Amino acid sequence: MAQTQSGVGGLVSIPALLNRNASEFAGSPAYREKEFGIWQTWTWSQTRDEIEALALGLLDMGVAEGDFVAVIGRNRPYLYWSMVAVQMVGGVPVPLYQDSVAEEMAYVMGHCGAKLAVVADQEQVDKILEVNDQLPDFQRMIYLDPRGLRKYDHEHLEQFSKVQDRGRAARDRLKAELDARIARLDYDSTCVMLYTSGTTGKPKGVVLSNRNVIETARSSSEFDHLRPDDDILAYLPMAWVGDFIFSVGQAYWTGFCVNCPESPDTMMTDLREIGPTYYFAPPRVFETQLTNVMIRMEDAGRFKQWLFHTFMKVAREVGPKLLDGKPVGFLDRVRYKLGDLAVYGPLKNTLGFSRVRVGYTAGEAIGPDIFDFYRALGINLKQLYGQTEATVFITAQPDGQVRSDTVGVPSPGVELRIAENGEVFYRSPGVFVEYYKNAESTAGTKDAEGWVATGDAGFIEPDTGHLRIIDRAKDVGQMADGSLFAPKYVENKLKFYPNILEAVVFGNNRTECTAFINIDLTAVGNWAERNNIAYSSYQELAGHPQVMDAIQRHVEEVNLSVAEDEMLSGCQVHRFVVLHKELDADDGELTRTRKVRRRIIEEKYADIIAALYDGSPRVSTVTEVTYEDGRKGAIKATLEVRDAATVAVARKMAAE
Amino acid sequence: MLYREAGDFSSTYAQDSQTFPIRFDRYRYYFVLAFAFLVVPFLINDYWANAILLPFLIYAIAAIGLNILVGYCGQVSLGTGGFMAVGAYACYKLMTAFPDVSMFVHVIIAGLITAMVGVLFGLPSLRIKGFYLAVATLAAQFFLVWLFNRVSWFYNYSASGQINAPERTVFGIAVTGPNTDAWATYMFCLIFLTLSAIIARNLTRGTVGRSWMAIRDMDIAAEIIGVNPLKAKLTAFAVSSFFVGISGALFFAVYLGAVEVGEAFGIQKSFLVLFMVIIGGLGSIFGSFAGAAFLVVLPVVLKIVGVDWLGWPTDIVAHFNLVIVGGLIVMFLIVEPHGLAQLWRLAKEKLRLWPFPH
Amino acid sequence: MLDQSEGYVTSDGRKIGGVVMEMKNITLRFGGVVAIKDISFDIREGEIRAIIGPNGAGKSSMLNVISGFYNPQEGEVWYRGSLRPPMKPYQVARQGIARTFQNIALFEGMTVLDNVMTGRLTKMNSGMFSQAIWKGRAEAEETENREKAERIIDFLEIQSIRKTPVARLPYGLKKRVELARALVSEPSLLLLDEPMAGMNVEEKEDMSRFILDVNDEFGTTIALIEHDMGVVMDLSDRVVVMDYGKKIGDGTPDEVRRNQDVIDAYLGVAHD
Amino acid sequence: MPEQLIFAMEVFLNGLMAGVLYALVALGFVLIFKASGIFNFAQGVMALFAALTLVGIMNGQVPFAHIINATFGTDLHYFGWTVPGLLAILLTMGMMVLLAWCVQRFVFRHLVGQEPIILFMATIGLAYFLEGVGDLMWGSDIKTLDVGLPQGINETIDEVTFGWFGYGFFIDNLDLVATLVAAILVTGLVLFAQYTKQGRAMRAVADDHQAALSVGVSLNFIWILVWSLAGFVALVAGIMWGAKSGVQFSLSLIALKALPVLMLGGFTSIPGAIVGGLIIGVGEKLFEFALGPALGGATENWFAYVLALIFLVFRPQGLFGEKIIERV
Repeated sequence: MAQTQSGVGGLVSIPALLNRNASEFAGSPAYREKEFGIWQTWTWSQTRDEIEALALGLLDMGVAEGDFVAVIGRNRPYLYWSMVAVQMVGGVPVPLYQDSVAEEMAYVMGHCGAKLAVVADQEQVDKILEVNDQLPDFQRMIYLDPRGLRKYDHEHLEQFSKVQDRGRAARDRLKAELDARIARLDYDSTCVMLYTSGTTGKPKGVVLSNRNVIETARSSSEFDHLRPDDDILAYLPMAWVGDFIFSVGQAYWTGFCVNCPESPDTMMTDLREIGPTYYFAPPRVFETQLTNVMIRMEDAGRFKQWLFHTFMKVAREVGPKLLDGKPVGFLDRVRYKLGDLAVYGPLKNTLGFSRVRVGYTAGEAIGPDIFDFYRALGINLKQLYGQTEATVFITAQPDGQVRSDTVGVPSPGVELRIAENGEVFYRSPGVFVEYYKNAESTAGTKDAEGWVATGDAGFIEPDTGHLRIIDRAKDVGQMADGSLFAPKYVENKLKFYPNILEAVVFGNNRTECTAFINIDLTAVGNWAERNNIAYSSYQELAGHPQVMDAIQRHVEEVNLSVAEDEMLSGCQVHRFVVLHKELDADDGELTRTRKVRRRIIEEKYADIIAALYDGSPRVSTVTEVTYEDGRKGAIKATLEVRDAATVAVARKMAAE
Repeated sequence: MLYREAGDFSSTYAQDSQTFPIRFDRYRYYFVLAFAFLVVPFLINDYWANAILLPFLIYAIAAIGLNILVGYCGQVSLGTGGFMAVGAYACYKLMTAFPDVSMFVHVIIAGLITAMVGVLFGLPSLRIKGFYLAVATLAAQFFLVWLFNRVSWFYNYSASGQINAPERTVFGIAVTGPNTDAWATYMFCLIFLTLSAIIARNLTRGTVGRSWMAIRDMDIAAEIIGVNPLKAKLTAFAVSSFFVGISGALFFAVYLGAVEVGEAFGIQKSFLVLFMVIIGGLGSIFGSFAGAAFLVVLPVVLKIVGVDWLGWPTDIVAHFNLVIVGGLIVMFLIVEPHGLAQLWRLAKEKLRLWPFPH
Repeated sequence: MLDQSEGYVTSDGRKIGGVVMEMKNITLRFGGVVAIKDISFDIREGEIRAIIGPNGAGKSSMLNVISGFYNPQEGEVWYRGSLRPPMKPYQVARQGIARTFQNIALFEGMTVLDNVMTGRLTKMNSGMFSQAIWKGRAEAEETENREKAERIIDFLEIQSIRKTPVARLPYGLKKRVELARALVSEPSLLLLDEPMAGMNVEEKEDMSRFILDVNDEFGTTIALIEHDMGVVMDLSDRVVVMDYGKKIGDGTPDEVRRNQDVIDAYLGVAHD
Repeated sequence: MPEQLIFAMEVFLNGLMAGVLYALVALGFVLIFKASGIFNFAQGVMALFAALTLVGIMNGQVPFAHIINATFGTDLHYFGWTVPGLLAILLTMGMMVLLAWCVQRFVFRHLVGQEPIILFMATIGLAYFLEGVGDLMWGSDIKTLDVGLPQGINETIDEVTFGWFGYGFFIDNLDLVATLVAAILVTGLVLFAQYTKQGRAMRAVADDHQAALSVGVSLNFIWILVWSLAGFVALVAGIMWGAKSGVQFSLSLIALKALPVLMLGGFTSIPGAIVGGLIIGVGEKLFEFALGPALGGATENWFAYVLALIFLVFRPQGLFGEKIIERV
């Protein structure tokens, strides 16, 4: 196992890295936040002082080593500082999703027995006060934005700046103690605890050690040649491991600058202003952005349209080659240059991607067209495969070998193993310590030699060594004829069509596959407008014959491509319905991270599934829905069941 | 299209409120400056200087001045010609009274004197509004012209009633009088224009500027939120007249060399400058430049087309000039009341959004 | 009537201080027309004071008297313990009295930011020369002005329209910008002229929230006029009711609600 | 009776005469301003244009002769006929109506609802345009205009006054005629405004556009009407001044003189225009007579404006305008 026993040059903790940065990159920016109309900036040395002041303040408040401290709010420098300050005093930061409801918070904070919480504003304060009585260990709250909190009882409340003032005041008294605590941090002491939003059951607290974080940060930074002068935009939930690695791990290792947007709704303009050089976004973001681009281009004049489409064609053939450093003819280079002048350059500029050197997407499979579009523009967009338990990185795509259908080669220091049932196992310095207070599920995922089960099924392409993920292992099943059944794989192929928002494929232990389809209201609605098709409701639009036809075409195309892969050729969709309502997290049909909850859906829509298999042409059904305000209601609908053409293939038994 | 704004952000208010917050614009501005100061002087010849460059530079200063009054403070003035005359005669008296003082000083003092006169004639603006004021400023126009015409002290009792600029120098280089080099006069005016523009910009983007615009947009509300109308209007008149005075001084001393007040600074001059401001764009420094350039170049072009190509007699061309200018004014007021400056702004927006339409 | 000799405490426990401004027997005429007839009332430190009444009751005239736009023929205006001589509106503004207008009076030619910054002109005193070269005092002041303005912009949640010309804004936002312009001068007395006029329900709710927040955050004394009784009653600590230029009621919302004359004025014959 | 006083009286009378002409031009302003809120700076140029056209038609000039000759190398100048004065005047009137229509159709219809100051500037542009067109059509050389108005000293007055003071006043017949015409014109207009349908419509519009619209008055028509009237007034003024001092560019400057007249009289009052005109006429003549020599003469150039300016400072709404109450 390739594990250095101690970090390079005593850099065994985030605070240690902070110290190094404060001296090495003293003057260069560490954090920026758009506030009051400009990008407020903190250099590394200023950052050190701020964090130190806070840490001293925490000491003064009596935070003990090993205390858990919840951090709740949108991405703001102060909250990142809080996490590091907590580490300094030997505590464990526990970032939480800011949009999670009071009960969810109650569970998590109760589970880790948090004593303290650093929160953004009144909203969060209220949530915690609401569940305060369920939290015996909980003592105090520190808030950033005092607005509206003036009248609150401040016995258990303290303003962030006040805490820092306390710290500064108590410096002489407590500095020594602080240094001592920092010194006591070692490579195996806990760095952070992150709760995974499990698709089923209660969230689990993943404990990550300094080793996990720093080792991963080091290798991944080297892997992508990150530099101190890089810029990232921190806008993804702080509770998500990715944000922690990018905005804390890698940021502190390489010493680049973390930029926080003004507010979610100014995110796009802020992105444009900062123009990050290192950028991560889930496929959904790229997808919506591409859709917007297309919609906006629709309104452009004829000339611009022509310009856009011609040069995008050029880009799609030439762009990726150039990125991968493949040989490109002189003429093509010239055409691409022109395109860059007329379209790509300006486009990247308006999207805020002009400076992106390394871009990543992960979490879901991304549509080839979407993926290629961005690469065609000359944006070095790549895929990686990871999970919280691995401190993100399991595999990633090296520059020059980027494809939309694989997730790349094992990251430095990572070993892979594919089990008989196709499940992917890995072992690396990034492997988490344990699930907090949950020994048996720890044992369940991590075996004695440190191999961790990803829960995903996949295979390694023999020729390239790239890993390809098919589906979640527990969802991979067998068709009646024993051939491999990988719903997610098919669903993703379906979802790559802008018209299709969600898809659920059935067929486990059945003779053939069938599917539920959710149309994408933005895309389809827009299409309807342009072909002036009137519709009064989502339901009506979804049921519209022309829409059905379009969807059917998509399904059949997918069948074709599925058929090509003999391992999965059994998964072609024979019959499908377009659902009359969007699958929704509020109805429990999706997880908060928009993953499909098969079991629940199978129960809820049993009648429709039945209809899919008994060959009836249409099915009437009543579905319970939850409205914005939490009220429940029911919608009736009669859905048309369509048959889709499939490709007959010589069936071999799958899974060798 | 040419813009690359990703990563072009401001982290201080100073950066954010600068004249050209966008990097690309800033560089273009530096380039123009460099070109005007370092390249043009070596290419310039007498024709270009006298036909286009000098009038452009000088009128631009006047336009900036008038724009501050009309475009920023909303006080219409038809007295520009008269104030230019003040500048000219003040300069003349100074030149003749203190031969060996630098020309810079003379011009600036001339400007200051004009500023005072401006304030004097600005006083009524406190009671009179809109075109009542516009007409009232005609009083300044006619009275001043009459004054310089009749009171011979102003033209040093010369028989002709004209004033002639004697040779005066800056750092030993002649900028006025019969034998000057094109580049010298050009540079002399260019420096004044650049400074004027910068000063005007600083004033209009700051406190005074805001009080002016407040008065322009809604004088009553402005007064109620604490703008002192007296101060706002008079400062506007002062600053405006200061620039106009300078341009008058240059117009006489550097450009014409000899002046008969009625012809050089008559009511027509007032209108000309006003038109520059309207066509260029009310409430925009850039507009002042554009307007001046336009109305300076137009006649030259017409002359080339009309006289040199079509071989028409000059007076017809002159009449055409009237028709076109008049027509343009009306057209601009109808189509684009904010003038060339606005067109420019729109073009820029398009480029920044490229390839998107909006 | 609760004792008001030395301030009082409101229902939600805010402490109201001594008299900020007192109107003594104000009478205002336009030619023959009598707009305000012999009205007296006071406004106290930190309270939200409302002047209500049917249209044409003389509310606006009263506000204009307070803001010094009209000078009453009879009566005295006492501000912070001293008799206020007739003065120009801008002088009144410099005394720390800011206001908004019933039919929005923003500077249409400027951006939101400029409008707001204009609100602080009373605080500016750098010299022309300094401004001309954009150095020294002027520059410092400008930055300070901007900082203050940005705080208010942030407070009223109008960051996203910071650089938009006000002409392009919808009605509701304009009202908010106007409030910002008034607030940025850190007034010790804030006058609101029909702040909810022409707003839909949730706009009204927002505005009410902001008014309360302002009073809470900055402890600003607020006097507002409004003909929509409902809103006022929830918002204000004390209410003056006017009708036909006369004062027909003064006291807490409840007291006023119970006042017979007031009920008549509102239920009785409409004046408009 | 002292000589100075007698001279003064003569000056006074001449002043009145001159004033009448100012008033005449001012009238044109008032008409348009009342009905459309437009301050028509081009009024003077319209007078010039009218006069030019009149002369042109009478002498049978070829319009745009210069350009035609310049471009085609031809040498036309006159059709070779002359048109009798009255007919010519009618034709010119037609021309002015056409002009009125054009102005309304191509300029002000597109500027409806703009601020007065914008409209004002538009008329300045219009003035330039017209002046240019006029010159292009008829040439810019000074022309003499003679529609058969009596000219020269009026003997009767001369003798009578001589009889009284032993000094004969010099009063030009033309001025007398002008006064007469002006008087007729004013009464005519007043009657028109009072007793004709269009006249009443016109006043309705002047009072309140919306109201007028609501009762079915066509603004467009009214505006063309007033512009035509203004054109007519301009024509008359043009004839008078033309006959007096030849048709030339300076004619358009008397328009400027009319401005201070309006400042005094107020922009909306016809009697105001008349009174203002007389005050200015008399005032500047007397002032020149009294102080001119001391100040170096030619004080007429500015007296009117300065007078108006000073006057305005004390009474911004003019003699007859009513007080403005400012509201928030």
